[in-house]
Amino acid sequence: MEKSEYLELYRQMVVIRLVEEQSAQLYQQGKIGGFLHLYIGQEAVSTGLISLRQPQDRVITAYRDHGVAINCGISAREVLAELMGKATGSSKGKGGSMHLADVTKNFWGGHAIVGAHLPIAAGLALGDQYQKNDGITICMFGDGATNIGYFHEALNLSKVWTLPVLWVCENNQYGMGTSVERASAVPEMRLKADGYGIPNSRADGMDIMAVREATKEAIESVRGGKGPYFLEIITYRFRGHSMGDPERYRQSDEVKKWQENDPIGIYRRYLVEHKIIPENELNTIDEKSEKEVLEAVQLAEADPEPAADELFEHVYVEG
Amino acid sequence: MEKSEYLELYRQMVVIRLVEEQSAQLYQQGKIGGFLHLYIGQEAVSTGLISLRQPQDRVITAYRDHGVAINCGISAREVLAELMGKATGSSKGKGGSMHLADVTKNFWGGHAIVGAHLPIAAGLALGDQYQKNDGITICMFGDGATNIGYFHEALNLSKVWTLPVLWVCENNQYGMGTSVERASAVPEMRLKADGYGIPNSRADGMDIMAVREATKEAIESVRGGKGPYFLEIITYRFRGHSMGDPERYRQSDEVKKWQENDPIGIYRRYLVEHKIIPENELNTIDEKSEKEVLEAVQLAEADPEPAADELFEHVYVEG
Amino acid sequence: MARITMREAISQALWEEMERDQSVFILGEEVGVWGGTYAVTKGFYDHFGPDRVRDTPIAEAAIVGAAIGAALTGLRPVAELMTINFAFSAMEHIVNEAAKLHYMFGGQFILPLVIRAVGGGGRQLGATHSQTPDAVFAHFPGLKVVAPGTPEDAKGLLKAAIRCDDPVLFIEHATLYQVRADVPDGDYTVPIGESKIQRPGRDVTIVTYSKMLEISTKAADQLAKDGVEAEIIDLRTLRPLDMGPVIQSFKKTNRAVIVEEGWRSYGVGSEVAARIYEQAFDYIDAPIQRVAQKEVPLPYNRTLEQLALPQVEDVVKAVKEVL
Amino acid sequence: MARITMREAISQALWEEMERDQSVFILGEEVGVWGGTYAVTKGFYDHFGPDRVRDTPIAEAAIVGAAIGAALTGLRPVAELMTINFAFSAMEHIVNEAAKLHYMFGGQFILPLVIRAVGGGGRQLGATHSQTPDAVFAHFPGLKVVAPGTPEDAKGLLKAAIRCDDPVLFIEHATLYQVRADVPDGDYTVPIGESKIQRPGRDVTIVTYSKMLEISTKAADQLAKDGVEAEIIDLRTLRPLDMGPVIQSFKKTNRAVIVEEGWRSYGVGSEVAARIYEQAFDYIDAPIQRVAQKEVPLPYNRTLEQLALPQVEDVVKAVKEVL
Ligand SMILES: Cc1ncc(C[n+]2csc(CCOP(=O)(O)OP(=O)(O)O)c2C)c(N)n1
Ligand SMILES: Cc1ncc(C[n+]2csc(CCOP(=O)(O)OP(=O)(O)O)c2C)c(N)n1
Ligand SMILES: [Mg+2]
Ligand SMILES: [Mg+2]
Repeated sequence: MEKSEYLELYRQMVVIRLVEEQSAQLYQQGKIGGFLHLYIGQEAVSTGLISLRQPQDRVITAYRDHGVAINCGISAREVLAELMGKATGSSKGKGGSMHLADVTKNFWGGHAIVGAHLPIAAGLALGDQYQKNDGITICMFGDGATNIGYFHEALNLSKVWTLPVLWVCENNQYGMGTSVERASAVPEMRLKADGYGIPNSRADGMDIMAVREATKEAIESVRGGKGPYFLEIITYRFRGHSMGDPERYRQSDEVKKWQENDPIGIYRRYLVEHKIIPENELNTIDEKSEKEVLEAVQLAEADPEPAADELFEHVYVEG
Repeated sequence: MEKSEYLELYRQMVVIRLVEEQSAQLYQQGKIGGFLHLYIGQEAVSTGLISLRQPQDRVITAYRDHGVAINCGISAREVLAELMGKATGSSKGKGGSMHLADVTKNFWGGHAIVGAHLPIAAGLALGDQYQKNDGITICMFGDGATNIGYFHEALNLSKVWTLPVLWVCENNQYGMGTSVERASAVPEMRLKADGYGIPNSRADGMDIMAVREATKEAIESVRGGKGPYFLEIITYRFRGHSMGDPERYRQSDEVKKWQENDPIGIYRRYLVEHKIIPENELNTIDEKSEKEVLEAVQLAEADPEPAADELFEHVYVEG
Repeated sequence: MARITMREAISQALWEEMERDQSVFILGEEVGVWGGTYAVTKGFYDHFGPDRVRDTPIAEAAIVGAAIGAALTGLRPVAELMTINFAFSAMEHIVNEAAKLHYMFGGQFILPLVIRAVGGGGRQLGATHSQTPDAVFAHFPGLKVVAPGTPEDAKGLLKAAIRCDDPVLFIEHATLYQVRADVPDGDYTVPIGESKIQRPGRDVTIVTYSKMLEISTKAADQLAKDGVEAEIIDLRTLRPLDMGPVIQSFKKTNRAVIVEEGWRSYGVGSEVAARIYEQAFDYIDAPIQRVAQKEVPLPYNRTLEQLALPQVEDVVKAVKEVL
Repeated sequence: MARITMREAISQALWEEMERDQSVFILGEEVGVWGGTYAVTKGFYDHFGPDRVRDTPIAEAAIVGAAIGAALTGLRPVAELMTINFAFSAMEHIVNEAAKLHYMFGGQFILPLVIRAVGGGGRQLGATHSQTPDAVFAHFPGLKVVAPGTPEDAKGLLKAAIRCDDPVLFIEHATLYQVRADVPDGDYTVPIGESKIQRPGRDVTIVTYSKMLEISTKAADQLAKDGVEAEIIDLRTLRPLDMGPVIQSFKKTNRAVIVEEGWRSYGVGSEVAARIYEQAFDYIDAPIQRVAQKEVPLPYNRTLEQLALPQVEDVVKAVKEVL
């Protein structure tokens, strides 16, 4: 990997972290409404995963989508603008935090109903298969999503039709306040893939290098025409499920323990220890990114609200 | 097993076969409406299975329910009356062929939406667990039903809550015209149970003795408090999916091959060869059963239709 | 002009659109090898092959969900739900995904999707298999809901639906497949969102659609014998709902009866009645009558089932009420 | 009399019924350890334990399906759907199973089931999470649909629902939980299927329910300043729908405005309007007005969202239309 690539991965993780911290503040200030699900702690997952996708590969995820959006190339400003419901947001302020998307960047959203986007992901893959495109679909979802019927119907169909889809389960240990063992029949999500005869593997989501290694193999399998592949990535969300989560369901020292494995810190140490990038260059990135994100916040805040007649736009294409 | 028990199993299979043949005729005569799904070829499955349930055990199945109903103790006359929409039918003529039930016999129906009764079965088992009854719930469904989301949600929940439910998949090779390999990610339905960590086994559904053996083990596991168990029983429907099935999806010699393994014939030979019951006694049962079923047809045909004001009965219990 | 059945009309529309446009394909339960549970796609599998006529597992959410995804990639899927009763098993994807995605993401992509589903009662299929929940789906903005009552409209509306860039729920009726009528030759479409006068008359306006068009026509024939000329408006599309011809007719007759097969409460008739009162208040001579299904889960027994469903006599009686 | 919030009223009803009857238990997502996403069941898990306050996987069909099964064994489950938007993921089990089983099997068992679900918009949750699809569920015979607008009614109706032997969908509103009002002391129930005059008046009848009761009351306050006395009828139950008080009021005022939060087409207002015209035709002085949500998927942006939702001014304007 080129040095520039290493740097870019670091930069993206830092930007995601900063955008999420800014979002939390804007939410407290009442400038962001609705539900806000932060990606803090999980940055290495989507950053590592999406760094390996080709432009023709489609990405689709759940409502915890800010990081994914940034990895897919949506600017911090567009993300923040959408969170604040501005006309310049990636969904024109109509979707909000849970519904970021930019199909020109092959990012298909941002979906708020747990598991409902999995059948849609199967359809995206079907579309590419039908049109003989060599793109694959990368579909991300949480551990909790593996318990709903949509997951089952989508995985079964993907195997029966040998669809080019990579199922990526971000196992952050909890679905809201319910731990995996209280909601799932099996402790490892990848075991569910065995029930469909779908090849699968598991990776440490706090170590971006491990994520990339597992992803490489997974993508090769799917692009090689072997049909679906299931990748479980172990991670942890450092913040509550969404803003205002009382967090009665976990102990603060459990959170602390995980925070010691901060994916950004781990990657930073890796880069320095392996002499890939000197500390000061990383510091420069930190500073530049901070400046950049604060600018994005200001610009997004100054951006215009959608016009009133936007209310009736896009209900239908025709008529 | 007592000789009388052997005889009773034989009698039930013969009665089911006769009732189904009569139903087919009544359907052709226009005396039965709607959809009619015959159980011919699968008699050994429910007969063997249900012969081992205790009175406190609940049984629930799909729309292919005539055989199950008879095994649960509903008389041929009540079954036929329901098929003809008579007031004397087990559901007062309101349910029809797909909705037979008699809860006084712990038979909870007869459900027409594929897979939708699995979560309900989990609930029946939950009810017994909650009330500390030692009854278990036996839930039967087809191979095709294993592909719908309800199956997934029910199996996962049953494992997470260690519910006393026996999942019985009647794999008759087809869901309507779609063969197992064209609809299911895995060739053996029992493999899906592995995805939930649910113990499972597989039995030959044309051999009632094999069905009973597998069932014994399965029921012991569930009643023993070990939670759900998944039993796959391989069988075949000799007739179309329902009346009027063009059967373009299978070759007649495939059907012939299976018909040579007629579950009644196999059991008959078994009883004779093992000198458990002499041929002539079996012939007597055949004759008696035929007389009995023909009588049931006549009685059911003569039975009254529900009164017009029944239309508004039972929409609600109150008000 | 060719005289064909509703089944043939729908089958022809699908066939011709698939011949015309490679991006059109069919997916659903038993649409392929079986040829369609109602034989609508008979012969398609052999002609178009397994890639374009796709048998699916029994998984309604996946059928509609996969169709949505495929539509997002630029294809024009026609998803078949074996019956509309199974649409409840795909409810999330029909009303919460298909109906909302275009709007919710700021119109950055289109969703050219058709969901075919056959509904209706009268065949003793019991409560879970005999519903006409059309109003339920028509309640959701973002979805278009079409329910033709004649072979000509069925063919033209289905072609329009397949060419439409919005998601369309196309509702057929199981007891109409055998109905025969003239259909224009060659390629034509019938615009979505336009009601139509199916039978002119001056004395009373009967507003209906789908199967009830047949019932209403029979009622009109009976009424004609008594010299009553009923004008029948076929809604054809439930969303967007075109009240134009209804109001025009009502301003002439000042009397209306709305006939639907589904349940009365929160049904189609209530919406149409409410709009007539709103848009033609000064023209009302008598309270508008609604003919609908009795409010019970449809029973299996034939006599009871027919008691619950709207009959020709019910329509005649309702018309006499408003005269 | 105690002055408590809607949240407390609902919480008390659940608590008291669980204390009273061992067969009552709760299941749903985050009802236990979390204490309920809207804190309605806070403290229940510690007091009643994990068997009676059951956290479930994210599997709405299994939640409602399991509740149905448990009810068949003689228990009285209260299933909580985190929001009514997720009821679409349990649609089959709500409208096709719970609503039909008692009838379809000839009444041989009862189904004492309560499904609690919170609905409504106004919190910028976006199109998939902000719906008020009450009319959709009220369309199905066999199901009872309740949607209280005051703490007193919420507590009494929920207790009635839990004691009722029929399946009841109990719809709460997320922006009403903080509303405070007096509630009778001790044990009481409010009968399901009875509308109620919440505010007497002589000039115009406003028919509404749930959140819109609050909006309508504010509108009535404004109108009072102009000397217009609006009578507000709270439907409270959508099925069975009690038109008694509505018709009585209308025969007095001869004018009506129906206010609902959901979409106008095929909504609650259309049914109520149609019935008023049918039952009080000779008393109508002006076309009945319907105030409802604009027919768009609810947008995230706050300004647009508020534009789409019925506002006090909309009600005032509608009333002035009919006067
Ligand atoms: C069908 C459905 N049910 C419930 C919810 C409410 N809900 C939103 S997120 C969530 C938890 C999902 O957990 P998981 O899949 O592990 O994703 P994570 O939040 O951990 O990233 C729930 C229950 C929903 N949005 N959709
Ligand atoms: C949700 C749903 N989708 C489709 C149908 C139509 N349908 C009825 S039976 C059936 C096939 C079921 O096959 P299987 O589960 O193997 O049972 P079998 O008929 O073989 O006994 C289908 C697709 C239905 N009843 N419910
Ligand atoms: Mg999680
Ligand atoms: Mg089968």
